[in-house]
Amino acid sequence: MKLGVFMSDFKTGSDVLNRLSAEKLGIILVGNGIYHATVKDTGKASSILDKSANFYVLAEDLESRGFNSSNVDSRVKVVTYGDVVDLMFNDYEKVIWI
Amino acid sequence: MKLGVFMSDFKTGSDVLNRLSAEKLGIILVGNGIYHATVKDTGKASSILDKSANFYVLAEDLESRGFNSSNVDSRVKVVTYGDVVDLMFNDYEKVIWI
Amino acid sequence: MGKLTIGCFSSLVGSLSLDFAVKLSEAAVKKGHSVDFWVSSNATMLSKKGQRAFKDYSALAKTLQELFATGKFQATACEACAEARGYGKEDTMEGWKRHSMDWYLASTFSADRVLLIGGD
Amino acid sequence: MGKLTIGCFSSLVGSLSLDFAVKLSEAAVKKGHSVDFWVSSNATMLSKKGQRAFKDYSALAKTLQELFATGKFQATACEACAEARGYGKEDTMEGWKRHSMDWYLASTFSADRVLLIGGD
Amino acid sequence: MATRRLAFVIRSLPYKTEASRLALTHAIASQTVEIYLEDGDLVEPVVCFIGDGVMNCLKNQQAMKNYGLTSIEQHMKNSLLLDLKVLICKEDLDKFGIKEDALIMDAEDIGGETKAQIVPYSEIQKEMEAVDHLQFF
Amino acid sequence: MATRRLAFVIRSLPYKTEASRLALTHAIASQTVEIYLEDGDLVEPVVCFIGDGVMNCLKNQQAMKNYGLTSIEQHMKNSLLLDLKVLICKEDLDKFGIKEDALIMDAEDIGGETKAQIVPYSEIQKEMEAVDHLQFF
Repeated sequence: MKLGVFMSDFKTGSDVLNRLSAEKLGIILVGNGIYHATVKDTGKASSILDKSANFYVLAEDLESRGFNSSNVDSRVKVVTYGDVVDLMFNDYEKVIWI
Repeated sequence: MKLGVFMSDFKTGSDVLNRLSAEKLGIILVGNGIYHATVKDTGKASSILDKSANFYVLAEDLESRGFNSSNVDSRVKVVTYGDVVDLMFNDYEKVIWI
Repeated sequence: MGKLTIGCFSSLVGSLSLDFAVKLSEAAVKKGHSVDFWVSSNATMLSKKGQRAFKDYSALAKTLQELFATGKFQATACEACAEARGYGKEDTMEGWKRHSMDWYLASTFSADRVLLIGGD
Repeated sequence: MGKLTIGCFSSLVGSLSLDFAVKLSEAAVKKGHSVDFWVSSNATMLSKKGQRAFKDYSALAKTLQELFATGKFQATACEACAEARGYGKEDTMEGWKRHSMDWYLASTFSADRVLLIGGD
Repeated sequence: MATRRLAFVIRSLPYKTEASRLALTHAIASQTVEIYLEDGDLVEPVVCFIGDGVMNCLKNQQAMKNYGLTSIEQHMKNSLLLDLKVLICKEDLDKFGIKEDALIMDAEDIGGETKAQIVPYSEIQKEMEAVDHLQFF
Repeated sequence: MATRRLAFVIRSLPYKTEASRLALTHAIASQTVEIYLEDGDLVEPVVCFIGDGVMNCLKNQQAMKNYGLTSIEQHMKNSLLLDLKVLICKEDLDKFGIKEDALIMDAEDIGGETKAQIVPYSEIQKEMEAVDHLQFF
């Protein structure tokens, strides 16, 4: 399946994400999920970025928390709400929120 | 200080708890904190029970989730709401909820 | 153009998840899609009439009214969830419907995409 | 006998934290202590009049009325938090007061114990 | 005449949030959905418990006694009574050392005939691929 | 005439919940508490950021632009403007690699004179011991 996952938290949900498998996987970092794209804990980027997937982060949620695209890990693409709608309808058949 | 800590979650809060130091420390497991007293993950009891503290678990929250005192780790004492009130007023000067 | 059904169970203020859901609806409608919006549990607060707008809180009433006006957006609150919180029919913001949970299930039947935003 | 001030910021249904706070108040009053109870944010839902009791939801109105009757329990909801959620004065359950946040701070001044239950 | 299949995947612990309760009550609501649909059209739910979510399936939940609240156990039984497909992840049960006899596996006491099934995660993954829409609670 | 000291310890990330916002607005409310108290009596707050909570202290929060919502940044500045004591845990900043110039350290732009202080966790522990009541957000 082509699965889009909204990742909305920083501390929980990785266990669920790690087990998911999909032919095509997109991970959209929203809400406090944006810290996965921006924060290094003792120098190390979030382990979820090691998953084989396309990564996106919502610009509005990034900016609200004091970050901008220059803080974002190179594996992650910054997107807007409009882009998210297109991803949902064009790139993924199923979408979940964790 | 004499500190009572209400631990209300299973997945978060351990980082905060680990750093706290107190001359006398009481940890009262409530809500989803009760899983620390009852659940072994791959055979291992929750690491918070290794902390040097007095441990309590609220009977009502234990029972609501399908457990009883026979499931509780031997380091943890089962208490009622009335007992909790006495602990708060008699044994600890400050109380926090995490 | 497609149909998106959003189920939202999060609380009004304190979690920005409802803001996310409303902004996503706005973006979808702007691109010509239609949106069914279901609120259950604490998210039924979104359907409450007379929320006062403070700058410390997200105020979504105006955006919702604009969305209703497009004709491509319908929103329904879980009736029992609302009643349990003391919101009667007369407390419901204009444009909102109240139904039981089967409305949400029925909406997913014809949806191209379903997004359930589950909990705080 | 002591005074306990409880601040509760959690939501009504969905989190049992408010149930905990009310049950703790009950136990404290039963032992002769007095309790000041402050609700802010989503917990202001607790002060809403007319909540219908369903078995799927915790219904705390009755316990609160019994607590008020003891004279050892007072409860206050954050006024701005309530207004932001569309609860006017007329929506407030009997026995409850509405004040700004300084009421809570003042209550802690003379409290022997303060328990802040912070968030969902 | 068509059937749309919806998965309700429960990964949350009970009671802290309403997530698991809402998953079950919404899944059950599929039974009355025809009032909104054409004749013969159906919405068919499958309920899956994974991760911490398996704790929802423990027997003897005393939420009514202690908090005056319908237990998740009761909702599980109602789901089975209405013949909903309920899957519980075997690996997660094993991880927590939970045995089948500790679980709500049937609703025989209220006249139900359908049983919950303990299955490997791979079976749940297959269901997630087979359904039309996925929801995580 | 007495002073009661209250600690507001913020360990939560901003925006997902209202926790950090409420901590700051309640701490600020200490400034008007005298209407309920005897002359000369005071409630004095100290605000401490630990763990993930240090993320609340980042500059350039665009919550107003994106969500029409007062930012936590604004509440931080209001706290400093009112001369509240604000402590930020050094070890946690180091852990996340956050430098002082990325933080809201003062409210000079709105006329404030008090600065936030970056201190080791041991200092925060001392505050927790010194205050009359502790609250974790």
